[in-house]
Amino acid sequence: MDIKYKKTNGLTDTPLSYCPGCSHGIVHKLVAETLEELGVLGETIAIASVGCSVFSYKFFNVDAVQAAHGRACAVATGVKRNLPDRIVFTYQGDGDLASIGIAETIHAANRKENITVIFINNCIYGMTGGQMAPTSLIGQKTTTSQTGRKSDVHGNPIHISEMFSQIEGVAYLERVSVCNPRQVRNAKKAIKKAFTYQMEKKGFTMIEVLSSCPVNWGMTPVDALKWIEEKMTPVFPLKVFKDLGDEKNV
Amino acid sequence: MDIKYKKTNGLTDTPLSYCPGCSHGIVHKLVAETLEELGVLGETIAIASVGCSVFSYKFFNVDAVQAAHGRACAVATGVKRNLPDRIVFTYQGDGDLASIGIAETIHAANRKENITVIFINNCIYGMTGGQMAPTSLIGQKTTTSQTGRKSDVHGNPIHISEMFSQIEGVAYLERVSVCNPRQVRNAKKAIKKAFTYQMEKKGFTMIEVLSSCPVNWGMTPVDALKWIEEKMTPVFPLKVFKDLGDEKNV
Amino acid sequence: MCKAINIRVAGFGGQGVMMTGQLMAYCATYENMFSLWVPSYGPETRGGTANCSVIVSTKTIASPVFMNADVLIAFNLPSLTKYMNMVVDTGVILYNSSMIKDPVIKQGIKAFGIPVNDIAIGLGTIQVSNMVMLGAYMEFSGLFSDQTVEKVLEKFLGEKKAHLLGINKQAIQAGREAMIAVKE
Amino acid sequence: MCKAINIRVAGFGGQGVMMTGQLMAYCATYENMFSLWVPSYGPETRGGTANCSVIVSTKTIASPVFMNADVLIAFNLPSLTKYMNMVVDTGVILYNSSMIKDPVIKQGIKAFGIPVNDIAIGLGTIQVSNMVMLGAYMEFSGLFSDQTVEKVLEKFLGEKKAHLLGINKQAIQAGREAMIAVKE
Amino acid sequence: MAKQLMKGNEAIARAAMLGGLDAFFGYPITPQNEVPEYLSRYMLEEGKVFVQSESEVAAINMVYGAAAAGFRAMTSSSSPGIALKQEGITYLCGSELPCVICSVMRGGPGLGSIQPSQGDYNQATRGGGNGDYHVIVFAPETIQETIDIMKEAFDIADYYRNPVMILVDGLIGQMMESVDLTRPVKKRFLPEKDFATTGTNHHNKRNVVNSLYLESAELEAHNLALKKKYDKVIINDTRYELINMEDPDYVIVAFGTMSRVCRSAIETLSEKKIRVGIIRPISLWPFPNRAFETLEAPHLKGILVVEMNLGQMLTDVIVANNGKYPIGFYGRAGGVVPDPSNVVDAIVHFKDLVVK
Amino acid sequence: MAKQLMKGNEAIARAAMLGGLDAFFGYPITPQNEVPEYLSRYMLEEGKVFVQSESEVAAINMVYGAAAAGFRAMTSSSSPGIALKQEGITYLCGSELPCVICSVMRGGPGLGSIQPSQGDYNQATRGGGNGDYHVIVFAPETIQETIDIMKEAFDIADYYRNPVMILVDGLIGQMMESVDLTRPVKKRFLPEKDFATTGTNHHNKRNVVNSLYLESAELEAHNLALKKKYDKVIINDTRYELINMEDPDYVIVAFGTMSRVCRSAIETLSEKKIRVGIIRPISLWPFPNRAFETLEAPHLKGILVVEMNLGQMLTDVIVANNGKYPIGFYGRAGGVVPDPSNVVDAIVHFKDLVVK
Amino acid sequence: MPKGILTFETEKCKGCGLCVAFCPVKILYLDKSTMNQSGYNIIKITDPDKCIACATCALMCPDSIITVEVNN
Amino acid sequence: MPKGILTFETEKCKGCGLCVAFCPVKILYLDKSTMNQSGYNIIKITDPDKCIACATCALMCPDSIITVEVNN
Ligand SMILES: Cc1ncc(C[n+]2csc(CCOP(=O)(O)OP(=O)(O)O)c2C)c(N)n1
Ligand SMILES: Cc1ncc(C[n+]2csc(CCOP(=O)(O)OP(=O)(O)O)c2C)c(N)n1
Ligand code: SF4
Ligand code: SF4
Ligand code: SF4
Ligand code: SF4
Ligand code: SF4
Ligand code: SF4
Ligand SMILES: [Mg+2]
Ligand SMILES: [Mg+2]
Repeated sequence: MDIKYKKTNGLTDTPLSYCPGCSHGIVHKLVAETLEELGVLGETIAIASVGCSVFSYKFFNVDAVQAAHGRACAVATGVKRNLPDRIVFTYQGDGDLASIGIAETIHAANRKENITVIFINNCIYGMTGGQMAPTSLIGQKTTTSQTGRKSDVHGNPIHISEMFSQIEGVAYLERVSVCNPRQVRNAKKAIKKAFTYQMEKKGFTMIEVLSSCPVNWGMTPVDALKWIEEKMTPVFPLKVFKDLGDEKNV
Repeated sequence: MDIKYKKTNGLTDTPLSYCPGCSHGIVHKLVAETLEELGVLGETIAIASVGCSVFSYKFFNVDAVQAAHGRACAVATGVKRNLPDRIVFTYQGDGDLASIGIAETIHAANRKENITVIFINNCIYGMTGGQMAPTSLIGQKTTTSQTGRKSDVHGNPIHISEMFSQIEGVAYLERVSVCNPRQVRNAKKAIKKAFTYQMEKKGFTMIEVLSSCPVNWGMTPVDALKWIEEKMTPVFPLKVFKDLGDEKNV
Repeated sequence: MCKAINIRVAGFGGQGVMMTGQLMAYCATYENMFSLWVPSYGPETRGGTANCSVIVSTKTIASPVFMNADVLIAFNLPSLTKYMNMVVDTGVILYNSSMIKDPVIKQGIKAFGIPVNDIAIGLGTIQVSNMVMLGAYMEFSGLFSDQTVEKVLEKFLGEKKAHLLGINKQAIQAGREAMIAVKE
Repeated sequence: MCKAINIRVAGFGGQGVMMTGQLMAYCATYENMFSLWVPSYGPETRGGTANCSVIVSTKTIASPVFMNADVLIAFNLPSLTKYMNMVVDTGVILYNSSMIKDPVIKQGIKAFGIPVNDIAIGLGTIQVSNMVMLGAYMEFSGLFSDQTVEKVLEKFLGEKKAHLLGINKQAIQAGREAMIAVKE
Repeated sequence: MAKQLMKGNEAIARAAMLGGLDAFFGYPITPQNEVPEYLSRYMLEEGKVFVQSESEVAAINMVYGAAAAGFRAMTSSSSPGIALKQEGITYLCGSELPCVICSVMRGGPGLGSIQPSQGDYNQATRGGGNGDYHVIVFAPETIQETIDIMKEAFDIADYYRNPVMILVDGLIGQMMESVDLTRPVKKRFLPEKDFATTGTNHHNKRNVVNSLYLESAELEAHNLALKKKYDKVIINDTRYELINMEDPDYVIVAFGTMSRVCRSAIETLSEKKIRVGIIRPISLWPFPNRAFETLEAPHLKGILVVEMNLGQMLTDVIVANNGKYPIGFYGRAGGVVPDPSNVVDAIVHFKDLVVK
Repeated sequence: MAKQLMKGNEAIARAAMLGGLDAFFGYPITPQNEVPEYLSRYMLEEGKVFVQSESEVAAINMVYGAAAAGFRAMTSSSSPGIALKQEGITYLCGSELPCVICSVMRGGPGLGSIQPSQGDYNQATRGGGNGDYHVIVFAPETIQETIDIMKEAFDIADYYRNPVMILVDGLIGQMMESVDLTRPVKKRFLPEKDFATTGTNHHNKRNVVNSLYLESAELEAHNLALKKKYDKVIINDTRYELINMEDPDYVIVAFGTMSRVCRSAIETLSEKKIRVGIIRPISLWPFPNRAFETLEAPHLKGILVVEMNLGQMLTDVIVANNGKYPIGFYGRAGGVVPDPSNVVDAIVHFKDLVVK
Repeated sequence: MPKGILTFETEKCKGCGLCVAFCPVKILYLDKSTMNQSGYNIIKITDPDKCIACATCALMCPDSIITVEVNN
Repeated sequence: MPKGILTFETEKCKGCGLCVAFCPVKILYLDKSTMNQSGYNIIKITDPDKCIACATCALMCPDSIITVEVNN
């Protein structure tokens, strides 16, 4: 009898603290499986950010540093510059990366830090109870945009990958989704490519993952995945924004 | 006898504190002339940033707020949201805007704050004595890149306008230069358009000005302007990146 | 009532723990008593449990925290186990006997099992099991008139959920009855 | 030398004010004395003026600041005007008489005008006017041997500017001579 | 108006609006989220300014801008978020801009926890910005008092042209209590905001808001002017409450939630025939030294400082006491809220808790 | 090695390298720019890590990462820049990470000036981060002492797993003095960095660096463990110097540049037959209470605190003195550096300067 | 045809229903009559024989509680 | 042809030479023999009659010290 699927050794046995059906769990799995498959669990340092995934340091079966809100890429820089042969990745939400931490993330990319950023875009501040994120959709009701986000008052959802595509130091950049099994498999491929590039020292890699927050969206987990497909994806099209591929990493 | 050119009333009588031949003076003039010509001196609030232009609050003949390093756009937001009918602009260097203040600038743009940003890109930290800026050119010698900026160590010069072109809230965005009389006249036009758009409440406008820092570049003022033309402009091409024109400001 | 009553309410997230506590506090305020409600909050509540404390008093309330509860309302077993020891000897425990079978209660403390889930399901929706519990406690304590709780509920539910007032009132009555039944 | 000598050097930016002060401090260190150099710094210096202070002493130096200068070296009129009053009665002022004509000096204080610009231009470059001043001060004070200043200059100029050593030495000598001339 | 049950954070928000709030800028952080959430709704409804900023740093600088333009601006945050505002706060003080900062404390250091704490006493009263400056800090103990002070806060800020901080622990922010929103506020004569940068068409002279004084003499003069102002605050707005202070055996010094816990404790203690009074600082800066200077208690065995931290206000009590009475300390950390019995025990074992 | 003339900031940089600096992260700010400028050259030459960060916030968090990975990391900044690092500092303390922070003070508050100041005493010793934590702060008075302490700083940081701050004013950073770089450093036994996150292949257990303790009981335990550590620092690494302390008429308390100015002043005073001693705190936290506890001076008329600020260390002196002797204060602000004659006058007019 | 054998770590199941929704042969359900220690309904399988061992359920399970073995 | 009349606020001149470099008829120079209060050489004009009143000098002067009047 063969094992077709079992929990990866890249995750510890600690039960995940996420709400039922939250996509964080799926993305955790994909990252952890990737690290296991690439055989680098023992060489990896995870940088946990502040958000629902703050406890990811408990979940990823690797050494981990918990970073201040928004500063994961700065912390990763501190680790990676001293340990250039290790694998270093950050795991950050849209509040963490796109709002408070955008400066640190942009400059890590611009300095060509050879790290991988897993960017969980769930259009909301999950951890703090559902406030508007810079990525929240127009019309989306959140606890700080109670009648829906309005372009004229709050601005439009920020397009992180589009902006980062303009940064020379970026080696690989793709936006993926986990809204259905096919997309989950795609996401896994993208994550694997990012880490592979890091191992090849190609530069900064980032995967933006469209993810769900069923609790703060006020939906069942299943409906939440549908919402990703129907509402988020049109605003945040899935796309490879940059792939330095085998070319010289200029 | 007609007056062909005289110091604009948009500047106070305080002598500028800039080094001989520094482009800050030229840009000051263009902004001040624009405000005078648009008849809005009495309706304008300038936000001075920290950099060589920290004293611009002494020079612009308008009400002014001196902002903490990098935070000019946040300060401008605080002013403009409360005084939506006034003209509010920030005047920021590349250290101030592109480095420490990139988050505040991006998010002001993304929130569609109806302000104008004058962004002085001189590839250097002038005020503090010539350290590397995120915009410093590859090979450029600065006090913190003494053997020249290297892509692999320091990353590549950051392209602010290219990044901001991806932000929906931006209504007008152009990169200009003051390296010769023709470019100075172009720069003036761009600045005027930006302020005009602000008066029309079109959204966030930014003019990136390629400027000289003769002292920290170690050149005569004249050579410094040549350096803008010959070295900076190829890296930072002059271009209108975005112009919402008369279209509806979406 | 001569002294403050310290109440702890606890259970799974989703069992209406917070609402139960808040309604008590609202009722007390409505009846011109002093009241205070303290929730557990934040990620602590993620992944399963919720609890809050309520103080009801005829005088101003000094300390908002207490170690000694006069009342424990436990909606599930972990909550009962966790908080049982804070109940004073003269205190009382109300527990959800639909989910907690034959609990071992600290010696000498009064405890009443109310099958609030079953009663609520009997009324048509498990959602009101917390109201059943509230009714049971009202019956036991003599606190808050039916009128008070109705007014408070009306405001709490607001226009959008006004249609739920009836079923909530029914649940409270059912709770009262259940308490009368177990008390005997 | 029995006590610390407090020296203030001031002038326009570009007149070599800082270098003059630093060289004094280097010379003192080279001659195993204690020395301390304090610059004015930052944007203060933008747009025109520069100044620094130097303390030279045979003992450890306690206070790095002084209100009373034993020596003022002024390269331009604003500097002379600004700092003249801090010179003690027993002090001395050396000023650049190429730029300062017939100054009014505080009563009773020794003052020597040295036409350092003119002398430097005479040597072929105005750039060394500060070295002329240094030479003049060395002559006046008897501090620092020619050997010391040569060694220090050598290090200061480094390989890249080694070719300037000669002209600098010449300037110092010219300064010495000028001082001898005015002293008489 | 009748009393109503209100959550602390929402009461803060509503009271700020009653106090004349024009513009709020903030970034989410537990346990103060209901402040911005509430304001996001009601400020916009009333046509006022609400901006969820990209960070705490941005928020305090938006406050700076709004205050410079002459508006009543506020931000709210919690522990690490307040840490990030320190530069902005020192700028506000340096530029003499009025504003209100709400700080709802949680456990520290670092990310710590989100449980209630008083671990940010130093952060609030000593700042972490640069230079000589003070924030006026009030630490109410009930939601009612929080409302009352918040309603007055903008007046105080405007009066002194200085930031005012409302400092509460997470418990006050998160709990609900019966309150009256309509209690009257002390009126004070407020100066015209003639410093406001609203455009030169709108006032007489060109206005500049600035904290830079490159000449040390000028900056020193500015510092001394600020000091003069702070001395005025000390004289006029030092606040404290004396509780049960007739001939006490012990005096407790406690603020915020802790003073409430101590109120319960001293009842129990009086049953044990131990007379304990409480000095409750309401303003933490200025600290009520006065209450200690005038303290004459013939039977006083000592002063017990009780805090939800490891002894931060303690320093101020030692300074105020100036060697007069023995001082003991009882504190809990990390989000643990002592209950009255802990305080009773602390008084009973006072001797063991004496410092130094 | 012979003495050499060196600029304070460059001496700091070189001494840090001699002390084993692996990685520097910093953002330009006057008056400390020569620190990163020097390091940008020599660190890279030696194959070490130098990163000019995008901001002070980023710099301190890079330090956090480097320290987490087990490396000797440092940042350097000045007043408003240090304000921005407060959150990072409290995280470092909370996660028990060693590092060195160099703070070169300028005038404040806000943008203030770039002239030398001691206005950041509170900022350094009280922090502005959240929670109960301490940074070990040393305030050398000469460039030589700065070098000596800096060379030892990483050992101290590693020993306690805590940030160490070297606090100097802009004058020490900017001036040049004759120094000897080769003086020996006290050796101490340093624990293995078994906490370092270098990948699980490289050590036995999975390492996590973290300051979050969601359960208050856990966080309290962590807080108490930290306190225990801080108590150890107080016992073992409180530093001060006593100058001229035989039977003084007055005692001056001053640190850094001010203590040097006071050294000159007491010479003049002794000519006037006034015997004045100096207590010079070298560690500002822990503050040398000890020096005051053992202070027995039969003719002592009072203690004069002299600072380049408006009375920040004063609080610590009042606490240490605990009511024993009258305390006076003389301070200058805004970048004004008092000269010896000012201090002489202050002693002569001590009575007018007594506080309270 | 391969046949899947599923094991659930039921104590960690959160009853989110994602496995249920994405199982192509619709053989999974949440048993409303049982609850694990955390109060969540427990995942069950109606017709084990119909499992095609596609592991989609396991792939989509955020809590990684499903093991799929295949009996070739 | 228009003729320009130039006025310089010489005390504010910093001797940067931009006006000199960009004057199309090359009639401006910095007088090394004079200095203003700030120590900068003073801007002078060689041949006023040749000025074509283009105002390029004034446009490029960072310190706005040149006034150009035109005599039509
Ligand atoms: C300095 C600071 N500011 C704010 C917070 C509060 N906070 C915790 S998580 C969070 C945002 C989380 O949102 P996101 O990054 O999108 O992650 P998610 O929870 O959605 O996965 C915030 C604002 C904090 N801990 N520290
Ligand atoms: C928080 C803070 N960090 C650093 C500084 C120091 N500082 C002053 S100006 C400046 C950079 C100036 O560079 P730029 O913005 O490019 O302006 P420029 O001087 O080149 O015109 C820096 C880092 C400061 N004042 N405040
Ligand atoms: S709050 Fe949202 S993002 Fe956070 S764990 Fe719950 S579902 Fe996931
Ligand atoms: S340092 Fe450079 S940017 Fe600053 S005033 Fe001088 S020339 Fe201009
Ligand atoms: S393996 Fe495939 S068929 Fe079997 S239960 Fe899972 S999803 Fe359904
Ligand atoms: S997906 Fe996983 S957690 Fe969700 S119901 Fe299925 S087995 Fe349970
Ligand atoms: S106006 Fe034109 S021609 Fe006349 S001096 Fe100026 S640049 Fe030369
Ligand atoms: S451009 Fe202006 S400042 Fe420069 S030399 Fe000409 S007149 Fe003088
Ligand atoms: Mg999110
Ligand atoms: Mg610049």
